[in-house]
Amino acid sequence: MDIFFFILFATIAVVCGISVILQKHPISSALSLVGVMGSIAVLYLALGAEFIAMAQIIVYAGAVMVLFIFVIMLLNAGAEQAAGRSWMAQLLGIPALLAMFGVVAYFIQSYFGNAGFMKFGNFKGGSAQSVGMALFTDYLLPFEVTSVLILVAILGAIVLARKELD
Amino acid sequence: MEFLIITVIKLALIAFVLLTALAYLQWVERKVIAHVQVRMGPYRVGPHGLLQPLADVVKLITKEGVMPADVNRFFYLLAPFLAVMMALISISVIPFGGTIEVFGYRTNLELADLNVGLLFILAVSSMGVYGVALAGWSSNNKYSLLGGLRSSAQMISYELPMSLAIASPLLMAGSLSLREIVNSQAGFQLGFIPKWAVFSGPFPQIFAFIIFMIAAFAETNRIPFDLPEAENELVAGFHVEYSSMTFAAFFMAEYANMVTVCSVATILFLGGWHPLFPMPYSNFVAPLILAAAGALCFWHGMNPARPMDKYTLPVFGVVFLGLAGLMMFPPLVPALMPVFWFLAKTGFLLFVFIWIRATLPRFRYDQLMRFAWKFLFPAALLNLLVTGFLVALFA
Amino acid sequence: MQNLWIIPALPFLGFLINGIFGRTLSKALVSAIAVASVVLSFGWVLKVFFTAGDLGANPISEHYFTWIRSGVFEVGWDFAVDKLTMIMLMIVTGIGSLIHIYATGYMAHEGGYYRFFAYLNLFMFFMLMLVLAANYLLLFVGWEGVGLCSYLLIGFYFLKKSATTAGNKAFIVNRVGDFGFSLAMFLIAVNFGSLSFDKVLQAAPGKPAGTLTTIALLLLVGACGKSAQIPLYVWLPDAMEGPTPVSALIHAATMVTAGVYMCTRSAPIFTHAPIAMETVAVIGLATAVFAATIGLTQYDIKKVFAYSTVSQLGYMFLGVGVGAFSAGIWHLMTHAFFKALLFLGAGSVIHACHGEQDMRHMGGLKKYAPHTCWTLAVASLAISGFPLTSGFFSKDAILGAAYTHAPWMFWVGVVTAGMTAFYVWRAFWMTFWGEYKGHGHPHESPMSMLGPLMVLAVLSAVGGWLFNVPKILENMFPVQEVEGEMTLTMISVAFGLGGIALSYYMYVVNRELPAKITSSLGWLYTLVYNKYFVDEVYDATIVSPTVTGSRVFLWQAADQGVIDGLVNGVGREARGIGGWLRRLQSGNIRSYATWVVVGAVGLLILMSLAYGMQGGGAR
Amino acid sequence: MPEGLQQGAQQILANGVPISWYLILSAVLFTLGVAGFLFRRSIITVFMCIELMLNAVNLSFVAFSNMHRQVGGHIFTFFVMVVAAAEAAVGLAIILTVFKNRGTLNIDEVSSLKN
Repeated sequence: MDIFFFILFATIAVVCGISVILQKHPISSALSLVGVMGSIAVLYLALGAEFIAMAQIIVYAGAVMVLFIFVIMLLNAGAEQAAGRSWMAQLLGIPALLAMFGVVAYFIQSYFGNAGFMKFGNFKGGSAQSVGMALFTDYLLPFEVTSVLILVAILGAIVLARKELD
Repeated sequence: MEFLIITVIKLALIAFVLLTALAYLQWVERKVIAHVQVRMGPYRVGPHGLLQPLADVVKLITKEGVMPADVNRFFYLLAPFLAVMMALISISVIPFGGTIEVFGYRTNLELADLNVGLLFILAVSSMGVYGVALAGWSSNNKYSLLGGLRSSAQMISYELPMSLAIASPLLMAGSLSLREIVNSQAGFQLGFIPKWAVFSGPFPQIFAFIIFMIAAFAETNRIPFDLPEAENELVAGFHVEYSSMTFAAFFMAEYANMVTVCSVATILFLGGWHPLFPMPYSNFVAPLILAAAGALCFWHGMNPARPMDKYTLPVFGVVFLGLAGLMMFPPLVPALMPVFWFLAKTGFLLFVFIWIRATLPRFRYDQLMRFAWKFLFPAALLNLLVTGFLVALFA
Repeated sequence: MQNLWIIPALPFLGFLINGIFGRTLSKALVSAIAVASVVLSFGWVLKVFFTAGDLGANPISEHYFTWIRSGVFEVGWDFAVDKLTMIMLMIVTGIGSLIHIYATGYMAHEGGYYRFFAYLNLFMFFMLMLVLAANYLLLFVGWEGVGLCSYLLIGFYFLKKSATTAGNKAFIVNRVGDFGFSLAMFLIAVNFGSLSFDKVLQAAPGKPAGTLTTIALLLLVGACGKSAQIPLYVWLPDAMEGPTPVSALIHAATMVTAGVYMCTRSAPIFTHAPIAMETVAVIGLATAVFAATIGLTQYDIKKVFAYSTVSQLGYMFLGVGVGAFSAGIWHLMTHAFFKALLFLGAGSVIHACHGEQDMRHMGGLKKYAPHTCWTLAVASLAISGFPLTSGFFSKDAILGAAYTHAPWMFWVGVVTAGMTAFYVWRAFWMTFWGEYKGHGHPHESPMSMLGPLMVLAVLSAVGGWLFNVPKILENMFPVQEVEGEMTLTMISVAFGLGGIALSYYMYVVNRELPAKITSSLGWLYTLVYNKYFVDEVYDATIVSPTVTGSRVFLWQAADQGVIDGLVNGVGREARGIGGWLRRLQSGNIRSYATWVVVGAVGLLILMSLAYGMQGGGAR
Repeated sequence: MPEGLQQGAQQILANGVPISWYLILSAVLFTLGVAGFLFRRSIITVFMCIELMLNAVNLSFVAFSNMHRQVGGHIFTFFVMVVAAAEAAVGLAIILTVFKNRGTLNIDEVSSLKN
């Protein structure tokens, strides 16, 4: 049961991911990314992280990506034109990527190859209650700092997007 | 296995009821607005225009679906289905009543009982914006683009006060599962005041309720916040270019959203399916109302205002009396009462939606935004703080 | 507890108020604050004087807080008052108050009124600190402070080039002296392990003569700088660029005598260093003669008095040098009286002649400014040692001591006394006798200026026998009897009167005589008239070599060549390397990203090599 | 060897998905994100690829948290989400500004610090 579930959504995620980087139009990429996020959220559910899954949908799919689409609409960004080039990327890109993926995959296989199995419902620690408990006891300071970070981000965004810029 | 069968049955039932309800909700809206404006509203198709929705559906299906020139075809077609899908999904976690037993099978009156149900609803409703935004962008029309931009900005802005307003009753319920939230509101204090979130608790959530309803109007793009489809500025906003079924999809989405938010408001603030009155009396409320309605129909049938009423109204009267009798039928009472109360409350909220649409003018866009950020958001925040403080104090 | 700190604190308060808010205050208020602060501190000095009892037996000493502490070496912020200090306090605050009052009248029409008084108060503060200090370092603080104030006040008219250059000159010349002083302090600190007077002066007799001589000579250098002795006297005449009250207060009465005070204060060191003593005496005598000769020929009234100041200071050093410290201090006091009076009178004269300073354009002021006239007459009598005037007593005390030390010094001193009498009275006749040769209508000065003049006139008339300093200071500096004192007195008085008479003959009776003499003397006259070309010599030998040396070598060679070359070279290299490295910084984000990825791969491979690739890490 | 494969399949069917598969999936997604970063030219798309990478990392966090039966991974994911939201706000504002000043969204043309 779990395995089919996983294969299904992993496939969706990978396909959407590929389409993110292959689509010519930003909106298409954005929607593909939403697809990736949605499937990842489902995988979170399968991993027993129900709160994180919902947060994933609300924050990423519901807010961040909407912001992206909003900006794309605002700038009416069309399909990108092939102007300018980075010979670095052209030259080293593919081999470097393949090398990285290879090494990482090898790492994972050699370290976590037999690190155990994941069955739905074998981890119940992901409920909103437990996450909130951990967040407000052990990780309180990071939490507060994050709030400050968000405040700063708000100010920065406002200052940057002001009409009378420059 | 039987779990699957039961689920499928419930699915079919809810889908049928809901879609019909959506169709007839539009009829109700037209009727209510007509009577507010002292008109008669739909009257020709069937008795009192009761068949009007069917006529509309036929019309919309048979109409030609126009595809404007050089639009992004895929997104143009994707948008309405996205919208209606997101609107309908969230119904699936809403409990209409308690646990019932049919032919020995016990089941809950809902499709799925997530223990993060509320977050799920929030998530799905936040996805709803994609439909509108994509529609506006993909139909390659400046009016619809503006509509899409407005709707995305507006929905993101009103998500915040809505979420904050939702958070405060959660503090009192202490759970994210809708069913448990409703159960936490059971009972009465002083014997007659129901323990609904709006009334009870260390801090009555009346403010949260109001804030939630206002935000709900914005979330569903209803008047007075229907900027994305403001006729006199943007022709028809994001669905200018849409016609036939795609257009119908947007309409369905809007009404489905209304139903969803009203149900959520009922569950969170109005105690779900819990009756307004203590147990023994509450069972008689429903039959009495229906009987009264039947009697009213008969009386109007006696001295009709219009010729056809002589025949139609008595029929309605008979139907109402029959329903009243059904409500009295002992074995069905425990199953029907909660549903009745739930539907009554939701229906009342829906009526409020329609009523306000008939009453209020439309906001200006900057007013809309200023209202959201400078009044609604701080108010919700304050309410949440006070609630949290009091809950911590009395818990 | 006498709360000595109040004495300097009051002027400092005045300085703060005037300096900070003075711009907005009215002139009346500013002058009120300035005068009041000084007068009050004078009052406090009197209060201390009358309540302290016998200072000779038990001097006051107050410790406020420890300033520097390193190991056993410790410098405290402490004041001490014995008789010597008390006399100095009296002089400084008393004459200071008078001159402040005078200045309110004199500066009435000058710009920067509040600035002037702020500086003046600041000077009082530092001067009092110098006098009150109970150790060399604190004294040095005051020493430097008064130097600063004199610099500020000489350059008070900072729009005048000559004034600013004079200020710079004073400051720089003083640096030389201060250098010597600091060296002396280092030596003291090394040899005595302390800087406080009582410790050092008690330990002085035990030390080897060589050390003491070195210290004494270095101290003398400092004193020469501050008190305008050969070879460092050149700044004082130019210092006359400052306003006249400044000349009176700083460059006649108080600051320039700081050197004398310092030498007297460290008398034990000097007395055990005979060579140093001899040097002091010789320098003092030489300065006296030298300055007097220059004074004979000057026409600028303030210059005349400036040179007379230098020569009188020479007298004081002579006194110190021959071991008659008390006589030196006595002369310091009387000189403060009559020289302040002379300067203030000169100021009054200049005021009367609308800023004219050249005596050739004066004359006949007797009838225009009678009070100025008779007060100046008193002062001139006093400085020329007319019997029973203040100058008479102190000068004769010094000369007598000089005779017992070495007769030739006495004779030189006496001749100098004659010259002094001559040029002072020359100035007097040229100013007040004859008929007015200037422009405009001269007028008498206001009361605020005349009042101090009269007070000082009285003091310079009777101050000598009123305050018999040697008697007061007997227990500190025993006075040795001089045999045949009467005759010596006669001689010096005779010389003084002779000078007066000669000047009367040359500048009142027979006006053509000076011209004849000057023409007959020829080159000698020009030499003296140009102050022996000392400034030019200094310019040629010291100043210009220094300037050119620093320009050519330090600036162009060292700074521009080496340092700038180094810096620029480094910069050029950096730019070169940067230009080479810039290729990486294409500004193209994707290239950067590629580098990052490559780096990540490298890191991962490194890690794998480091930790090995064995499986089953987790669990 | 077939029987090894078979028993592996049975094991999987019995016990569920190996953790390493999740990690591999996140590695794949991460690589895709990097590839997009390297080969796309539109600033917005590049920015989206960054989000993709973040998501991939989050997935591995959650997988590890499931593996260790600890909630820490969720916390980290939560923080990453918050930071991503802030980053998106500022980044998009920057993109708007860049577009306002340069009139282009091509990342290769935005290669100088001042224009």
